[in-house]
Amino acid sequence: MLNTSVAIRDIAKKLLDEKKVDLIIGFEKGSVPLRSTPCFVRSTSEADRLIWNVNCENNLAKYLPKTKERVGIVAKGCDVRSIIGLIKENQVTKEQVFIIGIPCKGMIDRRKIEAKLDGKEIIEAEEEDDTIILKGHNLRETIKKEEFLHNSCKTCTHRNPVIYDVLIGDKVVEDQAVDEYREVKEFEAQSHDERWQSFSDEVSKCIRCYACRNACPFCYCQECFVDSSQPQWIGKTTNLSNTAIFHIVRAFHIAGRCVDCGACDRACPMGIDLRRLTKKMEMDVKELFHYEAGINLEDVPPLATFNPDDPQEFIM
Amino acid sequence: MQQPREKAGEWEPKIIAFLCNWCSYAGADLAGVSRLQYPPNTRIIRVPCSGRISPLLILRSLQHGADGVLVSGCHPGDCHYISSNYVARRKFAILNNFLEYLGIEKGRVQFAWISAAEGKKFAELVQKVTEEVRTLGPATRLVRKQG
Amino acid sequence: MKNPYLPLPMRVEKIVIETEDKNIKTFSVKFLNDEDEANFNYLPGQFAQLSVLGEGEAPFGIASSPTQPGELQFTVNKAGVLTTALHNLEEGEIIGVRGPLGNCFPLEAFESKDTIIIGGGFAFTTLRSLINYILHQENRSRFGNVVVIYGARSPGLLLYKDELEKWEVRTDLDLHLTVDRADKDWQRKVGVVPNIVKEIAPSPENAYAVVCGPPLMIKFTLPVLRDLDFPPERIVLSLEMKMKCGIGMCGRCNIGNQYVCKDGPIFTLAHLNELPSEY
Amino acid sequence: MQELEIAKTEVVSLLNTLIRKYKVFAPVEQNGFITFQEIHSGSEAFLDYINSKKPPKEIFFPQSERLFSYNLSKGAGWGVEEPTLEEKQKIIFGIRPCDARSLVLLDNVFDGKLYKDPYYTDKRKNTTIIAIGCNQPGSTCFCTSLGGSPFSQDGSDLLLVDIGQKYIIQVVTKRGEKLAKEHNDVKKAEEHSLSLMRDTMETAEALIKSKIEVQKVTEKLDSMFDDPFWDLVSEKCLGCAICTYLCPTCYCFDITDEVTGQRGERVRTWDSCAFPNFTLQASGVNPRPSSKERLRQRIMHKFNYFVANHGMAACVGCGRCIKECPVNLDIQVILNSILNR
Repeated sequence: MLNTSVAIRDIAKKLLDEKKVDLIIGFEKGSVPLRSTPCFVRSTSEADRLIWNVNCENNLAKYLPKTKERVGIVAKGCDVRSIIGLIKENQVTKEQVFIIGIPCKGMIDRRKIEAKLDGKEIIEAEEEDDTIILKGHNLRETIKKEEFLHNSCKTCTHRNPVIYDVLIGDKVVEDQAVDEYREVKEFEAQSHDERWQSFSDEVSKCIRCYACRNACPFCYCQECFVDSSQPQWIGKTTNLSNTAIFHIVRAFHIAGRCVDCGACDRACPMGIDLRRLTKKMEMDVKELFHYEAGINLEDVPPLATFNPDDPQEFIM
Repeated sequence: MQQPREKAGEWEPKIIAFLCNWCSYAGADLAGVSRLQYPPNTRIIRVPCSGRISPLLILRSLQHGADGVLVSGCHPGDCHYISSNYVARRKFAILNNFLEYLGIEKGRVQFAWISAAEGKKFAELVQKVTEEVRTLGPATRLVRKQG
Repeated sequence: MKNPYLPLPMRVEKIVIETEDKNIKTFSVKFLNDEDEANFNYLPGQFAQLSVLGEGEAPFGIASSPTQPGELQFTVNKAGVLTTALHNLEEGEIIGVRGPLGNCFPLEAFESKDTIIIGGGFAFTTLRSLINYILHQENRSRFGNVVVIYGARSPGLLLYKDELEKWEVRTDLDLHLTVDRADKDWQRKVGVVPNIVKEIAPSPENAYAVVCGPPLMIKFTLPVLRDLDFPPERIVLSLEMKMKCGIGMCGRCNIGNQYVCKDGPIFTLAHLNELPSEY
Repeated sequence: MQELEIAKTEVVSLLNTLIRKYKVFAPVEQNGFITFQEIHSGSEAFLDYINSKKPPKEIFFPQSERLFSYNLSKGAGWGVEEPTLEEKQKIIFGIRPCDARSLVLLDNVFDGKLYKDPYYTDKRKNTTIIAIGCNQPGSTCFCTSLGGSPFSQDGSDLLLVDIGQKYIIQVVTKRGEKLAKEHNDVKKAEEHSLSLMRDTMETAEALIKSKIEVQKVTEKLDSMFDDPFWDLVSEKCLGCAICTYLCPTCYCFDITDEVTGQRGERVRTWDSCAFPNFTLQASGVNPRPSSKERLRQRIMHKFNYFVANHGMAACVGCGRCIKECPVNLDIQVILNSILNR
């Protein structure tokens, strides 16, 4: 990880020195254990703040739409897929972005770790190869990274950036065996009533903070439907109908665009299982229209096009 | 439009039908002109094209108390705007699956292609949708309750 | 304890279309309950929240003067949800009113001083209230000269045209009307408000200037007043911000630590100069 | 000050007695985190926690609250129906001292000199606050920088200190005293217990390492409105409302109408200075158009404007915003950077 950090700093300095970019977006050390935080570097003297570790979970592609600067961006597999989507949607140009691609073995879910600690708090965390050493009051524990990955990382099938301008480190082996839609299928196997109950339980936790929306690289609308007053599509209260429709439409809006980076899921302070919604969208788009988002720059986004032979059994 | 007869205590389904201007609305018109009988439970909203139907319109109908929603446009290949119903079809496919996935009862939201010549099909369709929604009972999921 | 969120019912007695683009209407409203009317004591510069049930609520300066008891008037430009709902009303319908809210023009300070009233566009509403208040026979003698400079983009966009005509012939009021673009019948001044202020050059001696209008007008009028040597303590402005509660709680209308709804909407320029320029 | 004590084994039965007479809110574990909820049995209370996910402010200032309702049917006239405000007496048991303190801050706003918010003040008036001091402050806690402490009594009627087998009950108000005296299990504190309490308090206070000179922050902010600092610090902000919604002292709200059929209600809902719509005017003008102005407003409001208006900062150092920010935009880091400018 240290080598990766050094390599990121070197390339950042080089890009800034040669004036190939105005800005590097990467990560720096966070203020609390198991956190890294987005970092904006505009001069070589600041470049040494850049780091890489298993806590670089944010999808930095979020910061690309509307940017005027030429940006060097540190990007994992999922982040690169988001960047591809944004380029296709004309939110940023290919020429404007210099992708510093990083093959990724998955990021750590600190909430999963915390849940294991029985209320004990982590004061310090050290990363060592495949393990993390946790220290705190009455706490000293070594945990295996792979047991505490984010859910989106556990089902990831594109750990390696699919495009990049420079790749740091060696490519990692992609998980070919994973059934990324297992949970969706399990959910589908339940009855209507069970599904509705479970969905309403999830969304009734929602506090309408819109962190899921704001963390998503594809939520860049000038005015979101929830904010529109003419017409006001849904009310501002947290009653179930309002929150349910918010989450349905949010998921619908990223159908065919979502790359399952998991940013929404991680951002949610209330622990709503948002991937249960987005993963279904992703699965259906794949099954019905044979499209996978963010894999290349050429394919036309599935909901912006059609095939005369698209399935229509559901239409009378 | 004739109001559904609501006898005291007897529930009648309320169905919102979004019909495209060029085919389905004309189909409904033909059903009327041809004096075909069909249940009076649908409230028709004419839209320029099935491509205009945003999922928000459907969800908002359900939020405000529609027991069922019917969306209908021109048959594939017949769209007045050349290909909008093809694009809409993709949206509908995703939405249809998604609502069912979340536990909205199958049949609350239905889709159809009705041409201007299909007055009979329209009447039969409304008959069918009304009966299906009636069997499902009053909508409760997604309905906004005060409190 | 009185619930400050409850609107009081008022009947719309009269609706007047003010401008040729029909985008501005004046609503005359009367309280349904005498008790509510008796409790509604306001002064020029204050505002109220108007409610259309089912649509919401929005703040409007009170355009009538307390010297005209029996009704309240609000002049409303159609822009958003609530103003559109108001414009769709018919005479006889009931709306809700909450207020009076905010502070008023510093009337005591204006006494025995000259008042230079500078207004532009549809922001003239509370200025009209102020003018009618000063002109009232019981009040007029307490105030010095009154100069009014009022401009709109075109003659058809001036508000309160009947009243303006009456004011024009009065001798205890010096009225200057101007438009950015004249039509063939326009006999008065042509030019933007700041230029007319410069041309008329009112004396700052023993005088207050009251400025109310679109942001650009204010931006260019303030330097003119400064050049005329009006001290910031004697330049009075009325501000607009998005508001919801109107009672200093909901948190959105602040400029620095001052809430426009509660501490304003009337501020002196001297006071505003101490605050962040976030408005 | 009067000090009483109660054996920990008696707490559940104490709560059960209280539940018979009052509506009792206590921390409960749900969905993997702690929230304050009405409990119907003393055993539901979960007292071994650092702090709740959502602050208990929502008991007084719920996220959605009906101000009044109305009937839109033709012929209903002016169909406004005033809400009834009287409520059963409430107890909040087990609130943290920082959150109890936040209520004192909120009182400044909702129970002001000029206007009183009846919805808030009514609930406040009817509620007794029983706090539990923090023997084990969280890693993101910085209450001592804000004039609080793990055992601050501000805002509480009774403050409990955990001394192992027992709780010391510090009586803060008359109302608290009355409540405590209603119960036989509550006894006068023994001298030995009091000495244990003093040790516990001292140890816990020493655990809070972070110390920010907030008064200096306030002074610095006086001249920082136009500082380019805000451009830099706001760059990573996502503009969500986690920090404000989970803040025990943030109180901004929106008022909207919601209509279903012929029934409507005017509702108050939490709103946030982080949202563009918060200040967007119908004309299209927005005095706070980007995250820079919005983040500046949050910090300025908490550490400068509120101090000017009410003599204290609108932050109690609970650390929730630090824990939950999706991009780790840490308010302590912001405050320290302000001091370093």
